[in-house]
Amino acid sequence: MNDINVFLGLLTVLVLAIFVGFEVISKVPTTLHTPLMSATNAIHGIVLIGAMVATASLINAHLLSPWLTVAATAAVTLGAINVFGGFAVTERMLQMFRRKDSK
Amino acid sequence: MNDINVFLGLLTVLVLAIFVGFEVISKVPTTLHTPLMSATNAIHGIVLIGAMVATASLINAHLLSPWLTVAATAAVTLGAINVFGGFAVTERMLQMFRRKDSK
Amino acid sequence: MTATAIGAIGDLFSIALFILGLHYLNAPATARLGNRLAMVGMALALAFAAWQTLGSAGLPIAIGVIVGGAIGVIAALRVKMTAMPQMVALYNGAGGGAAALISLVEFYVLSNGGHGLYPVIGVSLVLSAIIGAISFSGSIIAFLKLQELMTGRPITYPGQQIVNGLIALAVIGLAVWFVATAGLAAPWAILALLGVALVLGVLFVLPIGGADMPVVISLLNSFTGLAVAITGFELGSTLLIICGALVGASGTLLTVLMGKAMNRSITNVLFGAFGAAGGTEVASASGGPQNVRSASADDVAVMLAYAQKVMVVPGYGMAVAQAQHSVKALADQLEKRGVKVSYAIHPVAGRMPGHMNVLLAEANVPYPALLDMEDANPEFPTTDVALVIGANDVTNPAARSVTSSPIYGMPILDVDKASNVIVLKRSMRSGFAGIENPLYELENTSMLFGDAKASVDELTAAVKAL
Amino acid sequence: MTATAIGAIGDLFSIALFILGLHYLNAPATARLGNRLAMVGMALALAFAAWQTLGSAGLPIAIGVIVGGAIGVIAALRVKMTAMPQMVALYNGAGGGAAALISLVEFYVLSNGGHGLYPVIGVSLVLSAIIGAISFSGSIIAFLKLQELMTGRPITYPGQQIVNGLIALAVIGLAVWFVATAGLAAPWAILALLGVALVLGVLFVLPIGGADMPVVISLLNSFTGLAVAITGFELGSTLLIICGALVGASGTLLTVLMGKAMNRSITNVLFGAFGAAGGTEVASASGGPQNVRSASADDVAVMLAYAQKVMVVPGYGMAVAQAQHSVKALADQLEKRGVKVSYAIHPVAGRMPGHMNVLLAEANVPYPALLDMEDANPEFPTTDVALVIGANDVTNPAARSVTSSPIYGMPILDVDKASNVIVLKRSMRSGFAGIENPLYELENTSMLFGDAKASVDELTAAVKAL
Ligand SMILES: NC(=O)c1ccc[n+]([C@@H]2O[C@H](COP(=O)([O-])OP(=O)(O)OC[C@H]3O[C@@H](n4cnc5c(N)ncnc54)[C@H](OP(=O)(O)O)[C@@H]3O)[C@@H](O)[C@H]2O)c1
Ligand SMILES: NC(=O)c1ccc[n+]([C@@H]2O[C@H](COP(=O)([O-])OP(=O)(O)OC[C@H]3O[C@@H](n4cnc5c(N)ncnc54)[C@H](OP(=O)(O)O)[C@@H]3O)[C@@H](O)[C@H]2O)c1
Repeated sequence: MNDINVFLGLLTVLVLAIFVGFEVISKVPTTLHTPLMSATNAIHGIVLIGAMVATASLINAHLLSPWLTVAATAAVTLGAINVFGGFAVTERMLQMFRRKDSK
Repeated sequence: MNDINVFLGLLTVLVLAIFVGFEVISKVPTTLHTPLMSATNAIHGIVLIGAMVATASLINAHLLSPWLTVAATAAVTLGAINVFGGFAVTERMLQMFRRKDSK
Repeated sequence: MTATAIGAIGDLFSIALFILGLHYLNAPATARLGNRLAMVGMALALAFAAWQTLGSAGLPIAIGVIVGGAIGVIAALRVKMTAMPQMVALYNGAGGGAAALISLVEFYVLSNGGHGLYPVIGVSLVLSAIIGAISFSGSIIAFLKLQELMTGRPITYPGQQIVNGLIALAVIGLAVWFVATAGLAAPWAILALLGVALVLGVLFVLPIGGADMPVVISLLNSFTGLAVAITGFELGSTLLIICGALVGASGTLLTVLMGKAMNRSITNVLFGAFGAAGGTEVASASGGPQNVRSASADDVAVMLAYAQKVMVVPGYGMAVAQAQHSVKALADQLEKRGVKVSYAIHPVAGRMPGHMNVLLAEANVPYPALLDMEDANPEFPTTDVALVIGANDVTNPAARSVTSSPIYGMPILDVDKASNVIVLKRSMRSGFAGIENPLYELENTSMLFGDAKASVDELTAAVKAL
Repeated sequence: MTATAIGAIGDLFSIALFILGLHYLNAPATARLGNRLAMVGMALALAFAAWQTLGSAGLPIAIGVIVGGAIGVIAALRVKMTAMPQMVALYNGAGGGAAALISLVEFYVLSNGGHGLYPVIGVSLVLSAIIGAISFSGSIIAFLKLQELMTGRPITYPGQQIVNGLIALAVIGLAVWFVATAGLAAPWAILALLGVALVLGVLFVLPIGGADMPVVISLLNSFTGLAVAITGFELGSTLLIICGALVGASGTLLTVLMGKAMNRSITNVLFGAFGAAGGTEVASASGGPQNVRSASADDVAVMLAYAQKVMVVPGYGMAVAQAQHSVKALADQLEKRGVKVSYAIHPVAGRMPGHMNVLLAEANVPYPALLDMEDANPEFPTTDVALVIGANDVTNPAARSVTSSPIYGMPILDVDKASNVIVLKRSMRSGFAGIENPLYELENTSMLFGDAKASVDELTAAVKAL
């Protein structure tokens, strides 16, 4: 990531994604605020993949400090909590939105 | 553009821009359909820049065929018509949207 | 930091400005700001591009920009308000043509070395050439139809679909072969491809009626966007890819919205002519003499002058007759007498979205007097006179009740709820949809036959004389 | 095609699925589909990442994913519906913590060679460490407050702003110095940075009241998104950049919308406690004894049983008392007697958006009986009894008329327009906004004091006995 052009490419992607994020939220009814927050929360659980990549690079660099391995495993664990818990809790919230025609 | 990774980077940018394009159009009132069409028309006038780049690359390649120079100049001309005409006509349409409080 | 890097940062600002501009163009109050932002974005992008290209290719670029810019701006400022849609078509065609020519030039530049083209380059070259050329020639036909330099009627002939299909096949075949040989068959192949694509663009738009042209132009607009995005791949330009994709996507959505607003599906617009050749004729011919009342200008003038609330309902006929200034003059006379005059604007009255707004604004009708369909409909039950000036389909009550009607389900202006309805048109002929209007046979409706401008002027004179 | 290229194409599909998912999450009818799409996107992305990393680091990754996944899912399925917001806080904190730890690990990996870090890497490392750590510790405090493991009241002390300011300065100083030395001062510098940022996160959330936590969680959620996007720069991962930016941007907008829905600006939420320490106390204390009527459960039961139309207005008190099942039982009794029972749901009733919907759905109240504010308000003038169960602010007519009121301008449920208003609460204490409610002094209002669940159960028994 030392190349300025690579950086600029990533920056372009960042800007576009920010715009998508802003535009994709339109007139959300208030009842959906919490589920939407919860779903976006699950999506940033993508950090789990970052944790996996970092762990792999740690091993590949032959840095065998136990503390670092613990830190990397902890990062993966936290990321997994974020992803799996996040989606599960969103799914549960949204079950409340099934229309029940009557009791 | 022979590198697959460069291509994939451009593809990512393409996909994001398509999403921005879809999401940015929301509940447009019908009266704005024509101005919006006209404005997007002006924006693809960015092809003028492509024409400029192509012309420059033609000269740099020392391809001195008069026909090609005419084609390149024509591309620039058409691009310029698109940009300048497109914005001017949009601006004129939108002048109709100024609120006049009374005659 | 290299020049390229600085340019890339500048481009990023341009892109942000374009997106913000489109965002603001969604609401009337901010639309002008939106267009200005997009203009600033374009100026910025052009400045950076000029900085990077003028050095090597100053002369051809300067000539092209000055000539093209002058043509574009002068035409845009000179054209009549009502001719705007066809101007947009022309500008759009220019963009498509530019994309096609870029492919041609780049083909020579890239194949200069003698070795073939990389697949991605080859594919994008061919695609932007084809789509750009279709957009170019298709837009010109759309222009000719709307400008009435050729008939606005759908042009159909037996076997048309087969001919079009064969030509499309020829384009595809040439394109595949070009890519497969990595462009080494050139230059005749790329020239042939451009030629056949131009023909396809013409044939594609010919069978579509003039009234559907706004939708077609919007579709061709998104085609050009697509061609520009592909050109971006050809040149490795993020800026072109993003702007092209933005326009391609938003243009597609806009096309769908426009079709919806006039209750037509896109496939129906594009291929409708093949199925129902001459349907319009039949419907209007079967109309025959109806049971209608016609009134004199003097009768109507009295009715208007002593009304409390008059609702003007303009339509395509007002545009044809260019009666907007006369209408304003009549409204002024009535208002002098204390009559409240409003205007009910149907979203698809006329032949382009906002058509009536543009015309009435040109005649200086105050903005607050223009009512949207939603605001106008609740007013009709308390309206004394609904003055329908050259509108037909948008007032057709069959849309509410006759399920078999082609316009069934389209929201209409409920003029029939007014105490009196006066319809100004030249004959009993039908409107765009080619169907009869039961409104004209209602108890409370009277017809005032004649050209809209002439009739309105007569009314004004008669009101003045009272 | 290389493995990286295949992975990149897979990532592109994931990104499209995430965006589509968010798009569909905007409307109740499609929200579940939206979440499912996002889940598929995540599964796809994880599969590709596993394929590329499990080979080298299989064990730690497998342990982490299995342990973390199990904790996350089990907690999500076990938690009570009403505790959802604090669960979201915890999961969000986990994401922030992961981002911070990645920075730590990457610091060691990258500085392994002995030479410093490139500026872009150094800056992103530091930023994602700081923001991730703030989000981690801040989310935990938010959790503790909502779970009532610590006081939900704003925690303030003299000089707090100065202390927070100094700590923020320390963070900035350390960060600048770290980047300036290209990380060569490490490892203590990066550890110190993480430590101070954790403290800052705690101090940032402490002075904010429990009731504002949903907004704070939403804000911390977009912080984590930002941290993840920056982690993407650190690792050169387009996927992380895009997802992080998506969440950062949409989360920010959502935070603003949530604030708007409860008529609070974000700055007021974040820094309000500093200005108006104890404001709540003063206002509710000054209330004193008001001129109110209190009714017995039997009186109210008669009123309800012989009404034609009853509107239940639930609020935070119903959540506190966990009275939703009792309310449903009462409604069933009334419906047996032919009384029409509906529920008026104010958008910010309770302490999180959708709070009342979630509770009532849990109690199996049929969906069509729940009326939005827009639909409910026209019903009140024809309602015989408005039964207000632990709602206060959302029924306060001062919002309509008293310009000096802190909630002036907030749209409310017009319960005062009903023929009779019955208010179930424990005392005359004020609600979240800490202001008096003139509703209680109106002619047609009676109070039924007591815990909401106990009162409702009494009412049910009394109705049954009639
Ligand atoms: N707005 C858009 O974007 C758009 C685009 C494409 C299609 N459309 C369609 O166009 C239609 C618009 O409805 P509309 O009610 O405005 O128009 P219309 O239904 O097309 O009717 C126009 C009427 O004006 C009369 N007329 C024509 N020239 C006249 C003149 N010089 N003086 C007086 N009357 C004249 C015609 O009757 P005579 O011949 O008897 O005079 C005709 O019946 C809808 O069906 C809509 O779907 C709209
Ligand atoms: N929904 C959101 O997203 C959200 C988030 C943050 C803030 N808020 C704010 O929260 C407020 C919500 O309004 P609201 O009307 O629902 O609630 P509220 O105004 O906070 O009033 C709740 C009332 O319930 C009563 N109560 C508490 N526990 C009770 C129990 N066990 N039994 C019976 N009554 C009980 C309390 O009175 P007693 O103590 O006398 O019983 C209190 O006055 C608004 O001001 C809103 O802006 C909402």
